[in-house]
Amino acid sequence: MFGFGARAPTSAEKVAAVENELKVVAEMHTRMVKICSLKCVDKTYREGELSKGEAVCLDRCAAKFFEAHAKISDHLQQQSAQQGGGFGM
Amino acid sequence: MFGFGARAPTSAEKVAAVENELKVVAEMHTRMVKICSLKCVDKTYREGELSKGEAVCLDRCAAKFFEAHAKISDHLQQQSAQQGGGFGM
Amino acid sequence: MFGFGARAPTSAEKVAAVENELKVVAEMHTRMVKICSLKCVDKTYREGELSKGEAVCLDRCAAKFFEAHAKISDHLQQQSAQQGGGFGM
Amino acid sequence: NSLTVSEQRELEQRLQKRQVKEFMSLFGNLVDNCFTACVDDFTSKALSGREGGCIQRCVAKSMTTQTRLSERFAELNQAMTAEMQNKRF
Amino acid sequence: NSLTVSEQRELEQRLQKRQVKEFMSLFGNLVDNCFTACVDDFTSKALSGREGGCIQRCVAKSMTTQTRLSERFAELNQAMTAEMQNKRF
Amino acid sequence: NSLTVSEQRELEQRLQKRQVKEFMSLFGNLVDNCFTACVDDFTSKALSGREGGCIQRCVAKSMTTQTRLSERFAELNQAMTAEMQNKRF
Repeated sequence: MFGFGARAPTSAEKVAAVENELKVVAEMHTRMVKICSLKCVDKTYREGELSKGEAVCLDRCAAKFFEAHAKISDHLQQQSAQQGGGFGM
Repeated sequence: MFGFGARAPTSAEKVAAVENELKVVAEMHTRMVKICSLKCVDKTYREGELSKGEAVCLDRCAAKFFEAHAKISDHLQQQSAQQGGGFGM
Repeated sequence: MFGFGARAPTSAEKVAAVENELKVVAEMHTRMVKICSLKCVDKTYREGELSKGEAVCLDRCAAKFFEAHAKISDHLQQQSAQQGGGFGM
Repeated sequence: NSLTVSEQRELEQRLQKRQVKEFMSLFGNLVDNCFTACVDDFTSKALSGREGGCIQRCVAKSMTTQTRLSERFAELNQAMTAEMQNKRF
Repeated sequence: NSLTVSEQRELEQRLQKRQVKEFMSLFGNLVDNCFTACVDDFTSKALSGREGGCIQRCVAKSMTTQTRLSERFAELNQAMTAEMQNKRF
Repeated sequence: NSLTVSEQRELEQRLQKRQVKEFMSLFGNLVDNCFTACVDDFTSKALSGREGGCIQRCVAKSMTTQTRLSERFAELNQAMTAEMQNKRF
């Protein structure tokens, strides 16, 4: 998907490829923080610290998020393959 | 608004202008998908397929979205003209 | 934090630094408009004008937003210093 | 407004980058929506069968929605462009 | 910190690009908010009179809100900048 | 896939820029969340003691949340990468 065709990649392309990989991971991180905070943390802020229950919820939410992320990635590839690709764009 | 002044546009400017036009359309598309999914699709996901009602709702929502988009664009131009432009920025 | 090290900044760096400062202010502006509209403006749109109450609410919301912004910036710096910086990233 | 061959090649490269970016954001939204809609039980750190099924149906339904809305968008956009051409000439 | 004439020109070009971008995002938010707030009936594919009126009032009210908040922002930002100058010297 | 020294330096510069950007967006989200959760009284233009306390606890709790989730993310990401390596070879 991110191939450079037949020729050797230029310096700029090599740097951009690494940068892009890190960006994908960073976005996944941001997304997980947003969703799991929303799912687990009480928003009244009567306390400034995480309760035991909130902390455990965050840990489990993180694990479920990774599992769901992989699952959705697989589903997407399967369905794209079936529909002949494109996701309608 | 996107004029290049008196001189002929450079190659980079010509490419950027076309790219920009396509970007505006792509953003409108993304926006429509987000809003109409929210308005029409049941979020319990007991079914993996769109119901007849949901499908019809999506079609009508798309049509209304285009109409609203044009309407808002017109209102904005009128009001900007009246207020002497700028929308307060 | 935004220093250029020992050498003199290049032209591109000087322009980027000014641009960045203005961008930070613009983002704060966008954020304030979004939050205070949400807090103060009735979304039924039976009227096309702001009521007296809404207008006063917007003014106070703007003042509180600036105060909260400064407060949060201070808290963040203190806590980052205590935790040895980094906010976990 | 017509582009030379080299300009066209430059444009295509940019559009390809944009497409990768858009696919990424589409995937990200899918993760957001389907995780938010389907995962609500944090008594375990593995997805339950119910949650996994919900995610699968959510992905399938979201892709159908995306495809349907993209078709409507293309039709409506074409109609709008044609109308604007008529007004202009 | 002061810029040369050519740096200033470069900066202005960048700011103009940013302004176009900000106007686009403002317009996009307007479409999001007013469509979401005003359109809820999908038994027809044309906007009803009620929906059209609501959209018109929503645009007008949103623009007044934007203008008012931008005035407050400018005042508060100026006051804050002045205060920071005083602290520094 | 390995980079030369000068490519590495270029990459580091880009990552530093990204980090500044990510910190900005983190700070922005903190302002959004804590203001939205804590400030709801617009009968005055100064933050009340209750609101100020709520914001302080919100910042503290959000930072603990961010740190905890970042730790989980690092662990899970490492495990996932290891698993993908195993599958590949």
